[in-house]
Amino acid sequence: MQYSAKVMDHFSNPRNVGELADANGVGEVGNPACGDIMKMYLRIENGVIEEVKFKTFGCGAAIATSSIATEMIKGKPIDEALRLSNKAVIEALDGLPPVKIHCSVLAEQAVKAAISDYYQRQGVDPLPIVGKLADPHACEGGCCTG
Amino acid sequence: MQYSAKVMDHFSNPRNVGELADANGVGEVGNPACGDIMKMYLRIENGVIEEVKFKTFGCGAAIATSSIATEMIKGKPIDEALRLSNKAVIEALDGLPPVKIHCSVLAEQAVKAAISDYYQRQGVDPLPIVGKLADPHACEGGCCTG
Amino acid sequence: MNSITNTIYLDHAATTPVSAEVLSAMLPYFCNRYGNPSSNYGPGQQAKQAVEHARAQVAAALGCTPQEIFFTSCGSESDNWVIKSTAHRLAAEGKRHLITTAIEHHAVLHSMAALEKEGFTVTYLPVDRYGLVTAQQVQKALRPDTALVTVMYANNEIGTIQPIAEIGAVCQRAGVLFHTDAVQAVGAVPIDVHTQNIDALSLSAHKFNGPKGVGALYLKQGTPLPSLIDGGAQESGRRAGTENVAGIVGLGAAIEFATAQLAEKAKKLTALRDDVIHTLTTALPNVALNGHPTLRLPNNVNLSFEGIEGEGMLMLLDMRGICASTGSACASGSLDPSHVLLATGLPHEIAHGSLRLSFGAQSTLQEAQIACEALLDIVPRLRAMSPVWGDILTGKKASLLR
Amino acid sequence: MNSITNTIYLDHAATTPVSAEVLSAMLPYFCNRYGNPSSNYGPGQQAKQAVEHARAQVAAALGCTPQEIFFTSCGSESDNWVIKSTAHRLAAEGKRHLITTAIEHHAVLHSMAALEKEGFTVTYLPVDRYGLVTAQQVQKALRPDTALVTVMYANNEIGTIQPIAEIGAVCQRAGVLFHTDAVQAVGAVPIDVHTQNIDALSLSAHKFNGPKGVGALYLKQGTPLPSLIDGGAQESGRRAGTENVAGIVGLGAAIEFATAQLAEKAKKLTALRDDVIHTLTTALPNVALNGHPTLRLPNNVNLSFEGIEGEGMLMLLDMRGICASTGSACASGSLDPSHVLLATGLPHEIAHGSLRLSFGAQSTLQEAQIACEALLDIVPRLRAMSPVWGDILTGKKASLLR
Ligand SMILES: Cc1ncc(COP(=O)(O)O)c(C=O)c1O
Ligand SMILES: Cc1ncc(COP(=O)(O)O)c(C=O)c1O
Repeated sequence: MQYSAKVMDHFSNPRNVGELADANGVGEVGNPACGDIMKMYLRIENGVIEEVKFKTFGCGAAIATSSIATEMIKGKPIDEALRLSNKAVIEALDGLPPVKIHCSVLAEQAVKAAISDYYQRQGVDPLPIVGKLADPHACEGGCCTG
Repeated sequence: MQYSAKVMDHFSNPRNVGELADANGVGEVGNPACGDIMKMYLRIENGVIEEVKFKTFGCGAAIATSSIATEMIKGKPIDEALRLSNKAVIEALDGLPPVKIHCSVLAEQAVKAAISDYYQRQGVDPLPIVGKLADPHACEGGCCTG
Repeated sequence: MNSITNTIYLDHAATTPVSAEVLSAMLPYFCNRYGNPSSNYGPGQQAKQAVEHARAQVAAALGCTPQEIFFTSCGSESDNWVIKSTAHRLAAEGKRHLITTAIEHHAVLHSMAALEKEGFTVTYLPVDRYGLVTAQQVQKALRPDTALVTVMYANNEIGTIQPIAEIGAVCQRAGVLFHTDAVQAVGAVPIDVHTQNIDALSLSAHKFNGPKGVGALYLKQGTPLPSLIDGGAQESGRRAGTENVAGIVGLGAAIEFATAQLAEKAKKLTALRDDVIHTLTTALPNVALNGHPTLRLPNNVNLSFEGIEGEGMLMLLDMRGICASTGSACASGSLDPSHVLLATGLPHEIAHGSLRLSFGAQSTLQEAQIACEALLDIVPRLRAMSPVWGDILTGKKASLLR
Repeated sequence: MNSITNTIYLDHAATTPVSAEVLSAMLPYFCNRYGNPSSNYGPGQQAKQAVEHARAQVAAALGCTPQEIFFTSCGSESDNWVIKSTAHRLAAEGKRHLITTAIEHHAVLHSMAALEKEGFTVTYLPVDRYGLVTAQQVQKALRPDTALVTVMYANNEIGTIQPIAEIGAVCQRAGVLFHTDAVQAVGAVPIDVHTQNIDALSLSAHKFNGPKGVGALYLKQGTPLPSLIDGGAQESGRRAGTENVAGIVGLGAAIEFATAQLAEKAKKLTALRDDVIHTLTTALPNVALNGHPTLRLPNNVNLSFEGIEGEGMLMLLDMRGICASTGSACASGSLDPSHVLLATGLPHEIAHGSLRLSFGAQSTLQEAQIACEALLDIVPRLRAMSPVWGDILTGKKASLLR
């Protein structure tokens, strides 16, 4: 696998690993049977993502995309985090191998799933804000098989 | 082609090459279209092969078998020459490669054809003495394709 | 230490370095003795003799005659050739059924798939949790229209060794051609095609310190087999193409060396193997051995580490200069993890967490220890990041290991 | 002087020595950079890069993209693959007709024969006295059910070069796949698959100072071609088997060297060739050139010497350390002389008296002269023994030379 230096860095020194005991938005996408699962923990205050952590079971790209996604949304308002696209994740990592492109989608979906969960806990229907999410546990959307 | 030293010797220094102006028995077998033709010249006196020469168009084995066959019948009575078998030719050459075995048959046939010609010139039917010869010009009986 | 500088190479099941002795046997045939074996002059015959010498070396290693050995370009070609050509030949006699196992190499499985597309029927025998098939299973699967049985000698992923002689005996009684893909077995375990009732066998030089790009097919005397590659009269008219003389010489030298050192090498590697398995399964929780504990290639370790994924393990090992392999889909870019691991009944997520370490003749105890130490660091590190492992620790999720 | 000691090697059409530069490019890939290109760790990726570099070198030599190059084990495999797999694929569309020429290499002709046995129809285009086919002949032979046209670029025996671009244009207009066996042409004459309208092309490294046992197939982007060798995902999933990394690196290096030196080499060899032809045809009676006088490989001399047979010539040359080749049946153990010579209209006995001298990059004028001098001695010596020659001399038999 030809990973960029950026991917290797985020894989071997992932940022924001862990759980958040006081998270108010938690999203999980992927399926261990497909080889990857990303779990994202957010603490949102006043519409801003104050704290973010992740845990990922998966390949190098799964870990690296989770890591960089947490960096890209940390301290950002929700609406900006919602605009995080998989393309932006790929660019921030200086590219991904073709077979790993879908990892970036998974990271994007994980962020959106966590924000949806946040809205749900707030009693707000996330659908009009976050949009419809893909089946979070289907293997076709798996990290290595997109 | 894995030829014995004996074959190489007879091929590169063939014995009794040439024609006999005073031959009284001449036999030709083979077919240039099949890649080989052997012509044997005999001078027979008092039932003995006093002189023998050959000319051969053909591969290394064709030349070597002709050469050794002339050596083996030179100075011999006709009946002994008629008993010259292709096996004896092969043995005298310390063997032949499998695909070249038929060359020895061609040499045997050339001797017989020359003796038949001798009898014919004497007004004697060669058939009861020499036996029936194979079609002397068929390619199936060719030197390299036996 | 291996000759890939600063590397601990523990992926000998994927490929092996050419040994110095083998390379020196090959070297004259590139620039000096470069004659074409089909040529009648001296240099051609010299090349032919080298090829025939190698053929005799291969025959000696397998217990057959040199006339029963046909050189090919790789193990995959040998597999394709014997399977497809036998199927096509016997289809004319109405035999359109083939038997194999679920854990074969893709060279076999994809040949079967190609034949299925053509209308052939294939029985894929299931394996037990250790990856074993039995002669009884083969016996039961045989039909009057069975053209071929092919069962691999030893599995490339989990190292399980099949009861080849028994399966061969069943086929022999039924009069059905028995082929074995012995690509992982040759040079690793003793083979005798006669006592083991083997009619055809595939091997590949690069698995036992020979060069890549050369293999062989053993085919029992008198077995008809149409060519896969038609053309010149090379290999008794059965496999065309100017002979890869240097490669063939390398194959011959490599098989001779491997067979000569076989017992000694197997003893050393078995100890190394069992040591590594013991170290890792005792030092780490939720680790399980894949494949059979004893009916197993001496050089093969295959473990599943619950809660983590294989590609990540490989990458962290690679950063420390350690080369290994995994059955995870993520490392191969395919949808599913190893078909072999799944066939042994492993759940997908456990299969994704598998790691194969395969040792070679030159592997040392020190290398094995360095690899174990690395894993004792890497596995907990990846587990600490894994939500799956977290759930298992907290009891939210049950362990799937057996 | 060539590196087969004391040998004047004039059989480069049969095979060539690996050049020192090519061998040194290959050497690291046996014992050091031995990784499997399918492996994700460093040494594997290093091997993969080497393979991809070689692919780019081959593509540059042919004027195509690297994605259009697939490595195989030899020219014969490339020929078999494209011919058989195209035929089988298009048979499903009702296309069961193939077009080729009477003078192809056996890798093509025997592939065709195998397909004929399966019920395919093959048109074998006749050639003229020089061994040429025309685009018009191809045009006329095309049918609505034609699946493939394959015409060799340059003939291995008589060196005749075909009008490839014109034939390609005819096929392109008809929408029929055009393949050319360029095993003898690559590294000898300039090739550009685009301007020459070539859809598929076979080549083999050992014909241009690369190693034996490695070849390639160029296949135009977007052309479907089922695998001949199924299995792993190597070569974009089209040709299985662990890559012959050292061999592929050698192929890449060899084609780059050969292409770089092509014009210079062709000039030198053409002069050498024409010199030898002139010397032998003027100094000896009843000698005729086979193949085309100018549309001919720069390194190929093929002459018929009336009244004598080729194997004897070869043996006497071999005794002097000179390696050459003949179209005589006696040297190959087959019933008939070269099908190529017969197809040009040569009578059997003239074909039996043919001799091929094929020069290489390292051949010298001195070597050519020694060979000519040898023949000026050998030919009369064999003629003196030949009853056929005697009959021609005395007028009892007419000369069959044209
Ligand atoms: C024209 C031609 N095609 C095909 C081949 C076959 O190549 P290989 O021997 O590499 O299979 C050869 C040489 O043997 C050849 O000259
Ligand atoms: C069991 C088995 N069969 C077949 C093969 C294919 O061998 P090769 O890569 O030489 O074609 C391999 C290795 O790749 C293997 O392990």
